[in-house]
Amino acid sequence: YKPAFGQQKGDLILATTTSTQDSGLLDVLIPIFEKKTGYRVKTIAVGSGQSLAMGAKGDADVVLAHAPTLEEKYVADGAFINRRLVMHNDFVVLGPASDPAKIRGLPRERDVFSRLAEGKFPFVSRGDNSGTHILELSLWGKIDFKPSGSWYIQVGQGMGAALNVASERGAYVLADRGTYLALKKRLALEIVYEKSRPLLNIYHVMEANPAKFSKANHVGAAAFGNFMVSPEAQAVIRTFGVDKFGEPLFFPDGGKSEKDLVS
Amino acid sequence: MSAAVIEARDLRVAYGDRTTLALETLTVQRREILAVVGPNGAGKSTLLRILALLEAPAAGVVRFDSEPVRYDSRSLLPMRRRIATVFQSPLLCNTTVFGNISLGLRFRSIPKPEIDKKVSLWADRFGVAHLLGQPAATLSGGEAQRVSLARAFVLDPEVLFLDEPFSALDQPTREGLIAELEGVLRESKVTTVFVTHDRNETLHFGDRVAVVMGGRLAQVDAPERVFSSPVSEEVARFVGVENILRGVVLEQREGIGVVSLDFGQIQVATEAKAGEHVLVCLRPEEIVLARPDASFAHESMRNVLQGRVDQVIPIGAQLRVRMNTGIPLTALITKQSWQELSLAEGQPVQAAFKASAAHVIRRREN
Amino acid sequence: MSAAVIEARDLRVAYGDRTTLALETLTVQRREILAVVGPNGAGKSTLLRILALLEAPAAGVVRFDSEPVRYDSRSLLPMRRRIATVFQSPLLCNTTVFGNISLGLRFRSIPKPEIDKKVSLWADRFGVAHLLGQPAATLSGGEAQRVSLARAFVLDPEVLFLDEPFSALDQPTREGLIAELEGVLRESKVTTVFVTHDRNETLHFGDRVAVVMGGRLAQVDAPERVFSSPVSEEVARFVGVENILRGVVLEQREGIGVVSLDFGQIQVATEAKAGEHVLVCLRPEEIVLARPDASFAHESMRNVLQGRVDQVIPIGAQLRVRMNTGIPLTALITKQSWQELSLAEGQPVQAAFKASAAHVIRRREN
Amino acid sequence: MELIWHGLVQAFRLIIAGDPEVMRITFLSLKVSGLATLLSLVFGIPLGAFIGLARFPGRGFVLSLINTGMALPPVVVGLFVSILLWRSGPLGVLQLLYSPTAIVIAQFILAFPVVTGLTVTAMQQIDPKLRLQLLGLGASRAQLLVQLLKEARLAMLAAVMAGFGAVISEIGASMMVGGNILGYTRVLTTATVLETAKGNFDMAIALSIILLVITFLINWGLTAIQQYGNRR
Amino acid sequence: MELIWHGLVQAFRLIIAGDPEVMRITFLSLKVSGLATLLSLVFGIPLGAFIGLARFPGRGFVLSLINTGMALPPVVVGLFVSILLWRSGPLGVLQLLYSPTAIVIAQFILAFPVVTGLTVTAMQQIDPKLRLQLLGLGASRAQLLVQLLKEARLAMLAAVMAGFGAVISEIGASMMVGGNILGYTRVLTTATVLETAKGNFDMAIALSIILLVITFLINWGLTAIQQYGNRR
Ligand SMILES: Nc1ncnc2c1ncn2[C@@H]1O[C@H](COP(=O)(O)OP(=O)(O)OP(=O)(O)O)[C@@H](O)[C@H]1O
Ligand SMILES: Nc1ncnc2c1ncn2[C@@H]1O[C@H](COP(=O)(O)OP(=O)(O)OP(=O)(O)O)[C@@H](O)[C@H]1O
Ligand SMILES: [Mg+2]
Ligand SMILES: [Mg+2]
Repeated sequence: YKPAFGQQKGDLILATTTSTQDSGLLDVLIPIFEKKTGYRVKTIAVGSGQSLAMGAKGDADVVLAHAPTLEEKYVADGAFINRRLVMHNDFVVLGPASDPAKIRGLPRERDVFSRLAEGKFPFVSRGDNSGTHILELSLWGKIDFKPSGSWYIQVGQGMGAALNVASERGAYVLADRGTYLALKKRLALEIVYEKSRPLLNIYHVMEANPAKFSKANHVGAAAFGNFMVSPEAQAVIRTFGVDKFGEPLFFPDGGKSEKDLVS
Repeated sequence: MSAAVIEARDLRVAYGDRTTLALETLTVQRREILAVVGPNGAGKSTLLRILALLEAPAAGVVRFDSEPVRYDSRSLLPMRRRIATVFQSPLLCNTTVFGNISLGLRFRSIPKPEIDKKVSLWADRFGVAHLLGQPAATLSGGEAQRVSLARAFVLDPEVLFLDEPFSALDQPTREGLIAELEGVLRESKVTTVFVTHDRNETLHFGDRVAVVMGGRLAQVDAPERVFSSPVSEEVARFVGVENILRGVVLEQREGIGVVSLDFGQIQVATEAKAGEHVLVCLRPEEIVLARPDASFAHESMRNVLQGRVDQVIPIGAQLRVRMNTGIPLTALITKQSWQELSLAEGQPVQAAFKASAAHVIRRREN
Repeated sequence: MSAAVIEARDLRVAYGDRTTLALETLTVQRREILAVVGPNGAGKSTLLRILALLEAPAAGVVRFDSEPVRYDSRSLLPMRRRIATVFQSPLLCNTTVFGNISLGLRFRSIPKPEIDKKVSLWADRFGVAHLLGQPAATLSGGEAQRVSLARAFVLDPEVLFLDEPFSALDQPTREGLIAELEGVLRESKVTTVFVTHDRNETLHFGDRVAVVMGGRLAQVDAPERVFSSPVSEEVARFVGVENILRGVVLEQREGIGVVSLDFGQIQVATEAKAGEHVLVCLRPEEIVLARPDASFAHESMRNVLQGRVDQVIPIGAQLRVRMNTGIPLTALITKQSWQELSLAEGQPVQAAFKASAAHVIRRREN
Repeated sequence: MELIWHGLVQAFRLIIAGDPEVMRITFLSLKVSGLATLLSLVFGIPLGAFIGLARFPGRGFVLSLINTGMALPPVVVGLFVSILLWRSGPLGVLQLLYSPTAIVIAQFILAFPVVTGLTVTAMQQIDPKLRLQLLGLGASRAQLLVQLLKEARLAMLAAVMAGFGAVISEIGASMMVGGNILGYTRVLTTATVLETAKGNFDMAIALSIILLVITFLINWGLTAIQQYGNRR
Repeated sequence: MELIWHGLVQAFRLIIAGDPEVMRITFLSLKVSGLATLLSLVFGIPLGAFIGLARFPGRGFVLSLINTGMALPPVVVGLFVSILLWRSGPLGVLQLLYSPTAIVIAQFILAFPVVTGLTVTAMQQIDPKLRLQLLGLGASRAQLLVQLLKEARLAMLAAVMAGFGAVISEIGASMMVGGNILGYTRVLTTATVLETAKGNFDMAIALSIILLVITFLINWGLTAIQQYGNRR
């Protein structure tokens, strides 16, 4: 294998979502990977939308994202190859402890969102095309509702900021469990709805298509993809966060397919 | 004598450890014109800043209208508004000439029509009326100085401080202005303190002269007194006494003393007693020259010295004649008289002066 | 006459639509001292900036050492390094006095020990040696001017431009400096162009005088010539001819013309022909005064006028006597002579002058 | 590169079309940053003039503090202001967090040291003798200050532009204390960041260009004032 | 409020302990921003002096451009530099994106107009006659420039401080073109943002405080130089 012109041996650009970086998981995994393979990983933590867009332009070698619908579209366009399931965690609906909308105990997520829509209870939306935002939109979509108005607060920021706004405003918000656990201390928010299949937050790793982007480091990308689903990485994922939060932040799914998670 | 407008006592100003100014008493009388003269760096501008209440002295008291001045801006402002100051270098603001001249009036919230009237009056008087719209930064040196003068005069102040106000003016303007201003100041009864390096201005303009030397008041007196009877050798040299002779009084009778110099004896009017060391000051214009063979008709010419012409230097319409009569002497003489004498450099000459023409300074010690 | 160091031809400088300078030819000869005089705002400083190669004229050619000057910094620098300029206001840099005086030497990369030596020499000469460590911003007006002079002289230039270089100096220093500098300049053969408002400086210092008026060269001549024979009424007034009489020549024989004035006739030396309109210039010092009953011994005193003393103004050691003799006349006379006349304001007086004492300007028209 | 081109086209289209959302965001940017700049002028100029003209012990230290203030990271300011304004914070009762007022406060804190620091420098550049001359003409303290500011107008307008430039372009603080809430606290810069995060690079470029054009127009006006009458 | 206190304690602990990671990040911040400032001085001072001293048509326009440059939002610069440096971009072959060099480039673009603009103002404040006087003393162009800069040293040091302040505190550009890569391109400001995002507010405050203390020390030194010898 001969590297493409100007390619520096050993540099690998990973575009990923902020949640993996902010949770600290990559701070543990990347050094292991680097030590093992000798690649130097440049982690660019941006929103899912931006990381996929970067990858789709060939500016990232490998992408770790959690926006399955969008990912499938890009894969169909031939931007990525080798899309593999790495892990999941889940989304929760958070609200003020008083739960003015009486969400607690509602059976299905459609009921939750219908209630929020009908009562116009303050709801914070990330509004940034992130995985979380896309999921939220699809949930509104399922009840055929287009949220708007002053109760629907579009913050256009990362998860952490959105949680802060929700907490300050006494609003409901859809968040990934990891970020919530990390910030819980400072938030006046509690989980009011959780553990439902559509709220799963599924992370895939995918490599830039070498046929399309000759300058990309596909060997390194493949190595990273393989590493993420390897037993070693999966073991790290399984225990990550237990010491700090008393429960894991992610659930390893290496080797599984999305359908396996449905059941 | 009228009341003092400004009175300073025991002033001391120091920069670093150098004492720039240290003087005991100086009063400025109402309506007088006080000239301040002295060598460069003597402290004249510093003194002016203190008297104009622009700087607080390190020690001492300044009284304005008999009130001791308190250096807080609330009490200073009303006093300062009765004063106008023209600095040594015309510090103009970066606006038009009109903007500069009207500055003080605007500070005093004078209505616009009145400002326009006053500004055009004084701009005209100082010959800058045609420049009113020009940016001050583009003025010539003399024009700038005129503007800075107009800026002060337009305020119609009670007390006016002028620091070398005419130094950049061309000579005809200067002479014209001085004549005109003297009239204006005397008629409007403005108290004026001005610093100058020009002897004519001092003599012509000042009611009194304060000689500042090395930060001290060396002499305060009427102009003629300062020029004719300086109190010390330094003052004498400064006011242009070119002939200063050191000697000892041999005898003195009825106010006429015989003084022994290195090269002979002269008779001068003095109260100094026999044995006293004295300095004899002779202004060059007091020395009369004659051909070596002439005899002096005037009996009052008690002193006649024989000598030789060293050098003749033209000074305007006059000539400065340097000669050697045992000691070097300098005389001032009109070109006309010189031609009538038909003498030249190197030729012998007689120099004579009256006993009363000399001014004698009694020296404490040798 | 030696070669021209600087030659300017058809210069024109305009600011906005005002033409500030417009002159045909001006040459500065090698080793001469050229005095530039003129009223405020005449364009003297502007002219100096052009001659010193600091400003490009809007039109015209300047030659330096016979080479036409090209206004790009590459060709200007070596020429400018042979020139030193002292501006009208001492523009000192915000550093110490030493830093200022050594500035030009450092620009020329002179070695440090040599800089030290030269600076201390010239600082001493200009009396600022004790100030070398002081920040320039704290200097007095005169001290600053001395520093700016030392800063130029220390460069030992071929050509020196001085714009009113002595205006802030005290009189003794000024007189001393002028005498000393004249020696230095003549001995070191430095070509010097200097602007001044002081008649004595002009007369004493200049080999030639250029009179600038309203942006034009009114007259370029030897100093005595400019003072005694001004080419126009303006120049005459500017150089201090206080008596200018308008008249018509009645007849002229062997160089002596009879001029009819409003109040009578006078005889003056002139080549003007009968019928010509002339201006008769009489310097005040050329007028001799006498008691009304005296008769003039000198046969050459062709003109004797009867009048009355209006005003007596002291000017230094002299008096300016204003009188009315049908037209106003001013005479300059020593205090001594005045005392001997024992006249007073309001009393009748005789004024006389020689036919040769008057300078006649022939007027084109009117 | 063609992204930038797309952005230009997009910007042009947005401006021509007068997209109401973009208009509102632009207007809010101007309002918030203009207000913050104005406040910083009101407080910064007198303080800066005082420090520039007076002599007192500890002056150098104060000056260093102010100059450090010029390097305050917007996110740090955002963080501190957030902490103060949190409901649990000391000023929580005011309910200001995530409001335009909060952005004004944070931006004021950013612009204030810039204006103050540059005013200090501007005042120090003036010949101290001119102050005496103005006092000698009868200027009161306030008149003296105004006249000196006029004299230093070049530097003062630079201070205004630097202060405005610092806040109109700032993101960290607006994001943190404003929350980038659509239709309420979203300004041009936070909108740009959002579009970038969304991967809508051309829209981000379009918004940046609008921001730059507006800033340019304002600076053009100020520069014209600054240079006017400075032709000596 | 007790968060700030925690942050102070934490900052103190980190500095005392000499935490190697924090040390590295701090050092990188200083190196990158120092270099960017230096470059902006090298290019900005001559350009600023030229614009300040020369007269040419379109000067006002150029000045407005530069002043607008002072208000360039860091994220916009980050975005444009990213687009240029993307692998798919025109300078992609240089492989500079997500490297400290990329941050230096972006920060240079930010500091350059600040330094240039303030140099222009500084030069314009100098009496134009002084230029002639210096030329009259035989100054070459370079010597003239140096002497005028010395004369305006107060304003020039303010320019240096403003330029450095603009880049050391900036986040948007460092984040976008540097990528906030641990051990490679993570600087104090991006680390602060990350810690804030992680909810580690005390660590974020600690990092901010380190940044402010360092900036303060540098400004203190520069202010001492600036004020030295300005006691007229
Ligand atoms: N930029 C400008 N715009 C308009 N007028 C100007 C400009 N620069 C100079 N002038 C005018 O040009 C004239 C000549 O100025 P210059 O400095 O040469 O006079 P000067 O003869 O040296 O006078 P002074 O004896 O007062 O020094 C002045 O009237 C001045 O106002
Ligand atoms: N801040 C300062 N530090 C040191 N010396 C100073 C300071 N300010 C003034 N001086 C000195 O004080 C002395 C008096 O200055 P001043 O301006 O009063 O002199 P002056 O009599 O007006 O002289 P000139 O005739 O030259 O105008 C000068 O020698 C000057 O150098
Ligand atoms: Mg003085
Ligand atoms: Mg002049």
